Amino acid sequence: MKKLGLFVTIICGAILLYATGEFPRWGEVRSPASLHVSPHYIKYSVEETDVPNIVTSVLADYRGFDTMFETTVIFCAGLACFLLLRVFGRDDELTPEEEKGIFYRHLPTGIVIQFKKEDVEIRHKDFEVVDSKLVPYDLIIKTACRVLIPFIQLFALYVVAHGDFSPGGGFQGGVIFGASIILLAIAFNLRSAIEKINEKLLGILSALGVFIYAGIGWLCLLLGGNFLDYGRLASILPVDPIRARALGMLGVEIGVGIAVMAVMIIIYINIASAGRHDEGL
Amino acid sequence: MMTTDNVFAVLLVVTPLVCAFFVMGLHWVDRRWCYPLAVIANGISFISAVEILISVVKHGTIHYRLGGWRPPIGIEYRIDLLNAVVLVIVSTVALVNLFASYNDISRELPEKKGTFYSLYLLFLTGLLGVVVTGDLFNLYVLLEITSLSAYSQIALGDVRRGPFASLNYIFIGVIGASFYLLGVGYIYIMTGSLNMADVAHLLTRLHYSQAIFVAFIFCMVGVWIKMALFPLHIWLPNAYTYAPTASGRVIAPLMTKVMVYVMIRLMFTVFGITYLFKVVHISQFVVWLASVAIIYGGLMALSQNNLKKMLTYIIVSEIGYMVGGAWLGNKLGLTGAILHIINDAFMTFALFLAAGNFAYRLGELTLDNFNDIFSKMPWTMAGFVVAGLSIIGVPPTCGFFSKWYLLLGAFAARQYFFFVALILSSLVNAILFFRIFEKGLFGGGGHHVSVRGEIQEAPVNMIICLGLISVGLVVLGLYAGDIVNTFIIPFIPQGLG
Amino acid sequence: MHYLDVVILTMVIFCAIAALSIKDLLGTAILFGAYSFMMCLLWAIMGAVDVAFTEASVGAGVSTVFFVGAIFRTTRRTRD
Amino acid sequence: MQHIFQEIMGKYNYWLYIVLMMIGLYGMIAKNNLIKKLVGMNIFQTAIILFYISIGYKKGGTLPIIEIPHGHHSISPAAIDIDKYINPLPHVLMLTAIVVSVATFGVAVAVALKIYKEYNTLEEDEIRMRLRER
Repeated sequence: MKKLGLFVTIICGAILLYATGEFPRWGEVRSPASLHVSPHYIKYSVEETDVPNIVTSVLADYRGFDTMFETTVIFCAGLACFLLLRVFGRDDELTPEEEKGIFYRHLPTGIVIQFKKEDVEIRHKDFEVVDSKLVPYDLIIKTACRVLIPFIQLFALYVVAHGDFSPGGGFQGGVIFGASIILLAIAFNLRSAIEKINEKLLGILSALGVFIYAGIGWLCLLLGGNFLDYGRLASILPVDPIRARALGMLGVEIGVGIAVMAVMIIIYINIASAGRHDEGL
Repeated sequence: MMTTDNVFAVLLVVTPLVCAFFVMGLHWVDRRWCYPLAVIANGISFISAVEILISVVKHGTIHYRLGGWRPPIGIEYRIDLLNAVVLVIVSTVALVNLFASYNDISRELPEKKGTFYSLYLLFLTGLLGVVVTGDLFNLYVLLEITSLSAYSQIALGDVRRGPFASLNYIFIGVIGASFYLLGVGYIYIMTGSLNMADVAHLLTRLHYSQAIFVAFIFCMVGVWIKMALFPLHIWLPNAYTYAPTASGRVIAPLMTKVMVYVMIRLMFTVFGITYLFKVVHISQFVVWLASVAIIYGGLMALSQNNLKKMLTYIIVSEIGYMVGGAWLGNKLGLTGAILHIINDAFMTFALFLAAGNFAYRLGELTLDNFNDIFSKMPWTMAGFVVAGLSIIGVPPTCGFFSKWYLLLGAFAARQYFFFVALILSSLVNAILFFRIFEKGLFGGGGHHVSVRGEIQEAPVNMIICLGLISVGLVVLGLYAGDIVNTFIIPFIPQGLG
Repeated sequence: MHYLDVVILTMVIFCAIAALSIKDLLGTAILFGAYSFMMCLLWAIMGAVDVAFTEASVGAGVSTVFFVGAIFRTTRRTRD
Repeated sequence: MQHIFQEIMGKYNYWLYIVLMMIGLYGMIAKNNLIKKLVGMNIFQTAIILFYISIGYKKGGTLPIIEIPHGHHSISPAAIDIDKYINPLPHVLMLTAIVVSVATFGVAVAVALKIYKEYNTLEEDEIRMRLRER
């Protein structure tokens, strides 16, 4: 296998290298790629769509159809992770330690105690269920994260909303928002994160996000335009068609953000707990 | 500023997509609604596909500008006869499979039914999108949707072997898709465009460019990996054998056919015949490779003891038919290849439907289990016989006609090795299927206690689906001449020998 | 400007080789995170800020977390 | 000599992307551990992304965000110098490609976890051996 790998790799490398001779120099201003289609985007982005960040305007408008499917790919990944990994209940055997009973942690002190199963079920705000004694507990990390997370989320919202004018957009914002929840899940534990934003909600959010995108496309269709022709939204929004394109893009980016956020969390919770949704990392 | 285009072009792709989200949502609300919604979505796609086919036959190529942007700037759907025909095939096969798979899914994946249908619809969306698009990069994205949903469906199959087969498929599939992406990158750096028609126009003055040659090689190898042409086929048998019945049945006939479609589209629409047969001299090599694929697939199928695995090797061999036909470089060969896309999609689908029926009652599909099967499952076996005869190429069935065109093409192009391979493959297929028929008729009632109790005929809906498709095989055969004249001949580019 | 570019490119290749050859999978994950981050710097230098932003949040961020999660759920040791 | 030097300076970016791609491809084919293969896969995909980004780069160009003169709401197309802004199209394509690669990665990790649950190992040869035993 190693020899085959080396052979294939070298052949591919040689073929690719053979072609670089004809390429325009790196950084060439007048290369074919920058003369044919892209000048249109650079020149007319502001005039046609009212969005100064050309990447956003091409992403969400000129080639918006690609982006819809890009979001679908992400949705598909979340769905696949859920389908593949999620197990309901515990399918494997308990470890000998766990067999003896359930662990509870007393939150103010961090002491872990174990109760036999039949004995009692503690439902008190000072106690939480943990999987084994080894799960670390660190007050400093928790407090730091508690302070940090709102700011991360605020930044994520900014990135989504300001994607028209600066780098960023729905996808990046969604990932950052998802990362803040993942941080919560790592710093505390997966259970408390799932309590905040449960599986059902995540599933529906991920579908909703992509649906917002496709729905805006449908709306344009219903208003008599082509699919994703945001200009048509002007007939229901109090703005001119050019501005309507920018607003359509914003709507689409929000949809992307929601979907990506939900899917990132779905993938994380399913991978980190191997589908059992327990303590996690 | 702009007028609306044919709305069916976009309904076709977007309906299953949107319904996939609803099916996912309904999974948590009321699972009984998932299945009907999936059927409705697939039905709408089917109706749109038929509508598009009629419109294309009547009025010629359909253009749809997504977002209202004119083609090289935005993404365009360009549907000519070839797209339209493949669209109808894809949506028909998926719809019939959805009817047939109700029982399988309830049995194999009871807990995750709703989400599975969502994945199934995404797979359909991907396939339809790949076929309908006129943009090189859009094709890549949709290809990835298709592959991603295929990977995860396969991983849901056989607990022991499914995930491993799926992971191998992921690695090889990613290599294939990335090669395609690299090829597109090389095209882009030389031309600056991604629209197929535009690229085709720009390429005419770049025929002798090394970079374009490399782009061509990488696009082709990427597509070949995805369709599993002979030396690149190693992922296919395991992946298709261990998939859940419901998905294996739709992935196996459609995925490879759609990739063959992509190859023909790239060859004849993007690069053009002058480039293919006058500038690049690899057609001889490819036809040779296809012939080896045909023989290899047949021989490997002979050595299998499991019906499903045997069928997957038959697919490997059938891919050789289509690739070889397309690369023969004459009208007859290309006609045969396109006709074979239509026929083979339905033939392999019928075989997999029959295999699904057997699996539903027998469990294991080892060939010994087929002893005396005619008396136990007569209807399923009847369908299986028709499909088998069609694969062999017995006259009234459709398999004969495409093979006939391919043989004529091979003869006209003086590719005698390909000619011999085709005939040899028919013989091998005859041995393969008559072996099973013989077992089914005279095998004696040896051990007949399967894991699932007394063997009886498969459920009615599965029988009806199989019957429909096998009757379709004969009908396709009877109308082969009309199909060629209306759908295929107008597509064949001018200038082919 | 040019030199920075070359230095980062070298680091990228170094990280890639190291990530593939190290025998501890957790190390692989971290080196892969470093690789992604270097890549992101490279793209930022080439002016692809949006792509760099995405890579910083996805490649260096979330992907690494997925990696660590997967390794935590499986095994850290490997033979190659 | 001057010519060769210029050629090297003009193309080294493309060459290094090829090297990276080769590393990734080799890792994907030759490595035995499934997680290592996944790393190889990611390196392979990012190398292709690097190639696309290199296509878009223009020397002396700035970020593809149009500067609107202060106090104005818009800028006329005639006032924009296309050579000044980096080609945005490859960036857009690669945003999509990154998303696709992370999605594939997520699914692949999920499948790998499923394999681990079944075989308790991630080494490919051991898994193949177990498969043959049955």
